[in-house]
Amino acid sequence: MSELTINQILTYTFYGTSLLLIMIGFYGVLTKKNLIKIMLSFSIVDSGVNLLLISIGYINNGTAPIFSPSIMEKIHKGISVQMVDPVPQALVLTAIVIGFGVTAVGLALIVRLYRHHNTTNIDEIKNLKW
Amino acid sequence: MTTLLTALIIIGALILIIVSIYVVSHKDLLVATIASSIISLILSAFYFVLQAPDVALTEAAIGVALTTIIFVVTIKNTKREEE
Amino acid sequence: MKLKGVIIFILLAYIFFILIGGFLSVQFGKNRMNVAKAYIEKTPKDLQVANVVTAVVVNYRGFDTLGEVTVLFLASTGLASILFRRREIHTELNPRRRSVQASRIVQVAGKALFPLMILLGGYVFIHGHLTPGGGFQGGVIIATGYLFLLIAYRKFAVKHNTITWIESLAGATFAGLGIMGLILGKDFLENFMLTGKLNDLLSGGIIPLIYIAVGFKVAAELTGILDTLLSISVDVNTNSKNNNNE
Amino acid sequence: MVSPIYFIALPLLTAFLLPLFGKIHKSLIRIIPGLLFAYLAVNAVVLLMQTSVDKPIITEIAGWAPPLGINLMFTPFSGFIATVISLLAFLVWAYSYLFKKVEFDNAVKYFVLLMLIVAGSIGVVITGDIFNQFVFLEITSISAYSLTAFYRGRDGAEAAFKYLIVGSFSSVFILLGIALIYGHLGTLNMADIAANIDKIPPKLKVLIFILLFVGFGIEAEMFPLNGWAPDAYSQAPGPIGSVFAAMTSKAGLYALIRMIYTLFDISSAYKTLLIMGVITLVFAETIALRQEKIKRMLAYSSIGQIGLIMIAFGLNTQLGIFAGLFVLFNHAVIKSLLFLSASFLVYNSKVKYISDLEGMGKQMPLTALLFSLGAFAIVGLPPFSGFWGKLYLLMATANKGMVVLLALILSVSIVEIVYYFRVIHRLYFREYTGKYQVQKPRWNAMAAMLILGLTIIVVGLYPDLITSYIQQATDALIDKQNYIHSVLPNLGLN
Repeated sequence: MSELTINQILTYTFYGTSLLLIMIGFYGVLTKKNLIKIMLSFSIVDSGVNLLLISIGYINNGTAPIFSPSIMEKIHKGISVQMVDPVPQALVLTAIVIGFGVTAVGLALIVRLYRHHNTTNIDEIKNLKW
Repeated sequence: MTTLLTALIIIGALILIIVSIYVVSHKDLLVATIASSIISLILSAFYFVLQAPDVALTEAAIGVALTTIIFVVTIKNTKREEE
Repeated sequence: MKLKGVIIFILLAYIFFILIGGFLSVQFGKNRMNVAKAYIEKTPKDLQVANVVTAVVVNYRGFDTLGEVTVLFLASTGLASILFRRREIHTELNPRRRSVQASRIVQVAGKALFPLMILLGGYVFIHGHLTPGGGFQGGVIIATGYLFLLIAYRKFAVKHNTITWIESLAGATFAGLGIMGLILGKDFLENFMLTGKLNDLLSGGIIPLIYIAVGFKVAAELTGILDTLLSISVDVNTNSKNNNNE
Repeated sequence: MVSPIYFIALPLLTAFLLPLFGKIHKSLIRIIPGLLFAYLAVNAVVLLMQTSVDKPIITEIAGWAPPLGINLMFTPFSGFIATVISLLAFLVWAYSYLFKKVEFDNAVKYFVLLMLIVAGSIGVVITGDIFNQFVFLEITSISAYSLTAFYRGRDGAEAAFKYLIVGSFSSVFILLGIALIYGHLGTLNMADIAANIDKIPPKLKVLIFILLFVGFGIEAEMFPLNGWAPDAYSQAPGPIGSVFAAMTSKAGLYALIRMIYTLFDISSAYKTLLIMGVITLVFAETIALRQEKIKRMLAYSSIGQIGLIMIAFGLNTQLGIFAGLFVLFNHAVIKSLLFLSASFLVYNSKVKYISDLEGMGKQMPLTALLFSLGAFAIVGLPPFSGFWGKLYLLMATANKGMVVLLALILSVSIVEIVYYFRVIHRLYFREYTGKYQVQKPRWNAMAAMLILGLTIIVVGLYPDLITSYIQQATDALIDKQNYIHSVLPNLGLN
């Protein structure tokens, strides 16, 4: 297969998969009644967003953005080295940690709600009006 | 990327989508949680292919291990079945 | 209820097609680096850091990382404030945890793996500026090591005093190194030390120092979160009785 | 020793070290945050006096010039909002200094969360980098979740969980928008984005705009994305209600306004903001009329005020922005006073119905007086500061020739008068039932409320005290080119 078609396929695979993950997650969040299931769905959404960001940063035939000794050797020999975009990777590192923080707080809230109402079903926890 | 790698990526993507649908639809929360750690595992491989080893390491450590553990602990303290 | 699911499905499919139309305009695999090009050029020259991602995370966008560490700190503080009311509960051992004994295999494996995990974690965050990985990854690995002990030995309890000290001091080191730059007449978080030589362990100025502080903080924070979560039952049971007031 | 960086660096440093200070002496936990907030307030006021429209204060971080490094922007506009936030933060601290309901160990967490929510809100306002803004928005929201669930005796966990779900949606939308922007422009600096926004195809620009508008709109409590707000306001500890009204919603609003005025140049964006503002206003005020619980009523009234601010900024005229900033200032000050005094009026009632404060006017004369002062001010009666905000807003709508809108704002004001006066009627003209014990505010809480009340009266009598700052802020927001050029002075060269 030529380079161009492969690129086309990869475009659809990566963008399509990550957006599908986001939509599947959203579907779970909006239709599921179980609180833990809702948090699980959100973690799928987060994964989708992260994959999307990383795919945006990829550059064809790029190497990881690390000037390791072997790469420095290549540079000294005059071979040009193309590195992938490091910024989305830094952003995703931040996003993963933030996602973990939110998940932890959400799960703690679920435990407290369960002790209070003895259920994890969102329909049975309705002391407050929406 | 080579043709072989592309084929592997497509297979991985398919598994990813199937597993995520399974996670959203399965009634047993513990099983769903374990399945969701598979998502992180495949994603971590994807990050490696996309030349992001730092992110791959983070996803493997946080997504596969820690997130799964806090979910399991929460399920242990609440109900396992979704009704 | 079925109807609601169908409507949501159609709505999400619509959003999906709009979004994928938007993202297809961002060509996959094309080199369109703008700011990033400067990062890749400057990092080995000006900062002597081999891992560009580390340079971006700790230096160029170090402010984000300070925020990120704060998010973890918030998560552990928030978790404790959501789950606990009184302080004594921390030290009290959870009866449910005590009653179940882990098998001998888990105990031996835990004991054997724990030092290895600590070593691995330490290695990862000390070499954060040279190899993939860094403070976050190393911190998570160390926290996982503690998790083994927490699971294997029911009587094992993390000393909360120690955790508080580590997380406070490590966080203060991060912010303090930043303010140090201001005191020395430079910018916040600007490097004020010798940068050394590329690919040496002692290179990159304050970047490895900050990443080590991040590593300690993340490890302490996550261990605290895990310990809090693993010992919930006591507190919430005693408190839930007088909670139903409405 | 003043710099915008201290708004972020010092609260974070103090928050990290606060548990250790507690080990030295317990009272340090309450005193040190106060010192910090006092310093932040001084810092903000001094900086606001230094900054001017043509020379905003720009702080580079880590020694890299803006498109490379993150920068902080203290313009008269962002500075004005940051100053309002930091002054109110000090008052909120003073109010909760001797908080009886918070014991020692919880006091550490309470003050840590308070410091971080303040630092996060100010961070959203003064940062010049869009991803950094997202990080600060997350800091603000995570502390808000924890603070909402702070009391265990209430349904705080439920409110916090709703807030968390909605907040997670907002962060996903913002991240998707940022991903699209980065994919096209390769930069995250706001000035850089604003300068190059035309490189994005128009259709895509609209998509990014919608994503960010929804994301920030959730944080700004825009209808219909504000279902979480009344629950969070009513379940959080008393002073946190005023934190939500005066700080977190302002941070979301700022992000929305900065995006519309600086990042994008879509002409229909202003109209969208205007229409959403009208819907938010009408919806919130009608629902407020039907509320039976005092804090929910105040929360809906707060959302209505945010609708007013959105209308003012949606007019896209100089007078409109001026009016919007005046209303924003009023809303922050007056709503804080209302929340703080109301939480003492219904202190011992669990459910906090409006009927629970019957006859409290005679039991707690000063607190009730302050509450009525706030109520008079917020509906826009003449001698108070609320009057000027509404007057400027009406002038701005009249200037644009929108007579229908003018009539609408006037009639909504009447609705406001109805439900606030209903409360005041109960306060003064009903007999005290004795069902709930009276909880007199301590001196520190009283002082905080008196300062707020005094501000309302003084600004009402001498509005010129703040109009020059608001005028500068207005000019700074309109002058987009100046914003870009002061961040990126070499833009023309490459």
